Amino acid sequence: MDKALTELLIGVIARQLEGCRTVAIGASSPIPGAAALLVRARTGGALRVLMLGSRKHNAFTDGGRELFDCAAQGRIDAFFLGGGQIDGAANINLVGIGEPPRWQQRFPGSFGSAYLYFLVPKVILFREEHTPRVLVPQVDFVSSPGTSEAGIYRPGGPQALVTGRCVFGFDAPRRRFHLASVHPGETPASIRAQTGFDYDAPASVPITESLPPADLALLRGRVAGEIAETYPRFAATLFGREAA
Amino acid sequence: MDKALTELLIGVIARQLEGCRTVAIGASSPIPGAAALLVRARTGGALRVLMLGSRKHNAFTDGGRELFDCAAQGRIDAFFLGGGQIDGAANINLVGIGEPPRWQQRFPGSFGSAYLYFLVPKVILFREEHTPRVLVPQVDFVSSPGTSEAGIYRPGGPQALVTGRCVFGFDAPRRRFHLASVHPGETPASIRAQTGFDYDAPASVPITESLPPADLALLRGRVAGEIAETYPRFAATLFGREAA
Amino acid sequence: MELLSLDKLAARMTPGSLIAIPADYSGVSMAATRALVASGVRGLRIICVPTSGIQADVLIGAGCLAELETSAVTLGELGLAPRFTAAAKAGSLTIRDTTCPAVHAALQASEKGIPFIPLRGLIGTDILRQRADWKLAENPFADGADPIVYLPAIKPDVALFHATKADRDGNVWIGRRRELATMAHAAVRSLVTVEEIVDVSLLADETLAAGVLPGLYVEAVAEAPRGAWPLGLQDLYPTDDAELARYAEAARTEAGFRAWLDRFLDGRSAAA
Amino acid sequence: MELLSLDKLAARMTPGSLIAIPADYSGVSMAATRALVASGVRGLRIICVPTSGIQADVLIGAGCLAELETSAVTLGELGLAPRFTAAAKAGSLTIRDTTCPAVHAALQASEKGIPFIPLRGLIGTDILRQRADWKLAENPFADGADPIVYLPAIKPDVALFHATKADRDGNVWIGRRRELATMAHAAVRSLVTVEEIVDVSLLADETLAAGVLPGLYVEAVAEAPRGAWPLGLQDLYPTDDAELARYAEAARTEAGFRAWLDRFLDGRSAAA
Repeated sequence: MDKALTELLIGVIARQLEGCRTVAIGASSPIPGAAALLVRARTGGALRVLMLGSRKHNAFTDGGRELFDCAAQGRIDAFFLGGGQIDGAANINLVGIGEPPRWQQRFPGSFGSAYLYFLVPKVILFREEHTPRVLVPQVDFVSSPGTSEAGIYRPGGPQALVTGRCVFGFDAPRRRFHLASVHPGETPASIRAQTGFDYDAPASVPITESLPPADLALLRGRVAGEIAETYPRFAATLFGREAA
Repeated sequence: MDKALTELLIGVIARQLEGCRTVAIGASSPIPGAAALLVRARTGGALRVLMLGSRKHNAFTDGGRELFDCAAQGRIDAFFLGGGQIDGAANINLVGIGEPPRWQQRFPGSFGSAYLYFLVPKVILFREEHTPRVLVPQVDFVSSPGTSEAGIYRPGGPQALVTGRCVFGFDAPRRRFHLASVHPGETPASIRAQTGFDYDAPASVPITESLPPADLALLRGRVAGEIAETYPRFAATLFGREAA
Repeated sequence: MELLSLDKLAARMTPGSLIAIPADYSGVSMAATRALVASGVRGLRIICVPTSGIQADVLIGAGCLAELETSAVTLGELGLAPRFTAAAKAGSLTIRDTTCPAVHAALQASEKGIPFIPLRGLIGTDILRQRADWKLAENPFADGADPIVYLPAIKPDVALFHATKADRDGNVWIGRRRELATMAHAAVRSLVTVEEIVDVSLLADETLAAGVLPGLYVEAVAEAPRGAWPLGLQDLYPTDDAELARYAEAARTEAGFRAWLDRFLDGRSAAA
Repeated sequence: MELLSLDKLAARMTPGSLIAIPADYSGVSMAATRALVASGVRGLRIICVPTSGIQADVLIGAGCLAELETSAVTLGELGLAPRFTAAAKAGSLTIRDTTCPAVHAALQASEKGIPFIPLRGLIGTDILRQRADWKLAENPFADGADPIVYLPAIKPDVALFHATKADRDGNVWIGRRRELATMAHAAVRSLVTVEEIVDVSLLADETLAAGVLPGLYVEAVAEAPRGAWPLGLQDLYPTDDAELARYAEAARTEAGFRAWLDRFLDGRSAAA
């Protein structure tokens, strides 16, 4: 794990969560989890964090359906999705390549993506691997579409795509990403080379901002201890911290 | 409360529950409750009793819907319904007489009758008052119909109507009651005079059998103590018993 | 979560608000009922989950309600609910009759964010006949004809109930009374009165957590010791049968009801 | 409730049985999984509620399954589930892809005895395209066009899971893991393994009762200490990460899987 990059990504995601009241974090999502806990710490608890797998930050008591019901009730402002493939229209593929019954390549499955992508207002796509293999012109299987036709009930959708190289914003009416910032060490050209789909790019693309020193201190201090409860190995590797 | 009659009714209802595996008892139903607990005691627990309002005999943990869901799952063999009016086709009225918004007479409401009557295989109608006012030719408002047309999903329906004067069986294909037995002190003629609907009656109508002495002892002993947990006043009045 | 006085909590319910209230056995906020009556609010709409007793009867008698949807209103062994019965005869209240599982199912539809839910039973009842908002449809998965009723979701503005305790995060212990969770999930916001506010998190212990409604759903809590009285609350205190009997007797007349209500507004028993 | 040996409990699942199993975090009966594999049963159908990990992977690798419906099979941080992935490429197993809330909703439909339930989302996904059993319909309560998907109820023959304790009446403590209750309500019968059988009723205490699945739904229980191993169970024991890593490595090949399975059938770790 690249510590600087990981902290950068946590900072990027934290910024995406600004203004949210409630964010839900799925399983196996330490970076979004850390980002959410950072915003929570920074706002004095104004952001409510519902983190699956956590004991301390999981308020759910109605079983596995509650996250989904909660999203349908409009109580979840932000959620994170990934994808074995992500295309330029923000379609995501978590299922596989090829067709059943003989998949060429098989991913774990859709999880709740075919639902939450429609219902959570700010879905942040997060996939650290940024290669033409992952960011493809068109996904082979649509686990969930980036946009829907008019008349389809869809209060939710993609807000941004965060990768290990850059941040894309999403322009829903145009069904296209635009390059919002490149991480230190990358350039607009290097992003273009590693991205399989077409996207818009302004003439001048800013460098992704790092966390301000105060936030970084908060992350490495209090938040590192909090995230260790759910992701002990992540916290130990990144911050050398045990659960607070 | 007429102690002899109450014990007789408990005995009648207990016989109706023979062969059942699970019976549910709604609120404010001490006589069906006592009958169910009697059968449970007599069968060494082979009858499962789900008694609303009880702590000891209420296994539900999924809130108010569980009784209804359980019935829909086919797990409840028998249930009891009453009615402000009951007619000769076993239609029941728990809502009122007249039409809204100005009811001539208003009863509490349908409770779960518009559902459970369709889904529980053996519904035993129980109304102690047996007068032409209650047992009418046709109910003014159908809270729930006694039978349904072919093609309507209806695994359940009425098995019998037990009153303070007699027991009627129900003949679903003919949509009619038949007089099964008259309680001591009544005659086929006295029943006919007090019943507002038409029904079949055999040439010879037996007298309703009382509980055998062993069952009566069980009722006055162990079951009296058990029913007192949920219906203390009933148990005190009838058996002079406090909760076991 | 906001910690409010009873009056401020009651003030969150305004004319037109659709308020879900639980059945007598489930945690009825008579304390909030008193505050509502005292506030003089009119035009509330009530959905009983799935029945009510003295709570609905008092709100009807006090003139707070424009509309009531219920499977029943009854004082149980004490007989008919007098103010409900009088209003039903006078036509002074819009009463929408329903049936218990239909209330539960329609709240679950809101809980799941679906526009409707199918339900068995109901066909051939006059309840269905009177419900223009319910639809008789065909089961689209059946081979042949299989009529079934579709119920639109019920989305209360407020779930209002009383519980034993809440913590500082608004987590409320409801135990086995899971219809309170369904009500709260379905409603836009929950207003809860409790016997006491505790300082430790109710989610800290897994045994306790299993019976908790998360604060996520709870907008405000008011402390109200013996807040279900004259009804009972779980294992804490039983129903005050004598007071209920006094109510049943008094409320048979408008004047008797007013006299009982005056005492109730003072927090006093009619026997005092 | 019957108290059975693990073998006898496993014998209740026969070719064609549709078995609901919970996700890794919820109480997975690896003890019953071992007994199923040992029994040599074939042709089982599995519905994952809503995902699975090593349990489904082992059952697939051992050849017990004819069909699998799931939202995902994964070893989490350890990566792809190797036997699932191999079977998906070989086409040796019927895999029906679904999505988490669709599993929960379709089980709730069975729980409520309704033939289907509508659900939002799904439209425009290839998951929907591949599900001939799901119907794209119109919301009958909308003013204009409002397409929505109808999911048929899922009625498992068996709900199979592991929990901390059961009592002599078959009441099982599940705590916050209420998807286990939904599974059990939806299924014809529940087969449960537990760490221990206790002699006092789990319904006797209201605090405990709030987290109980009533024995009403439970056909049989088998005692199986550490029955979730190598997965963890609630607060009792954590997941054995090292053993899972050994599995993830071994199961990359058919031979490696067989070697791991032999040890597992003996109740031994692959490290032993």
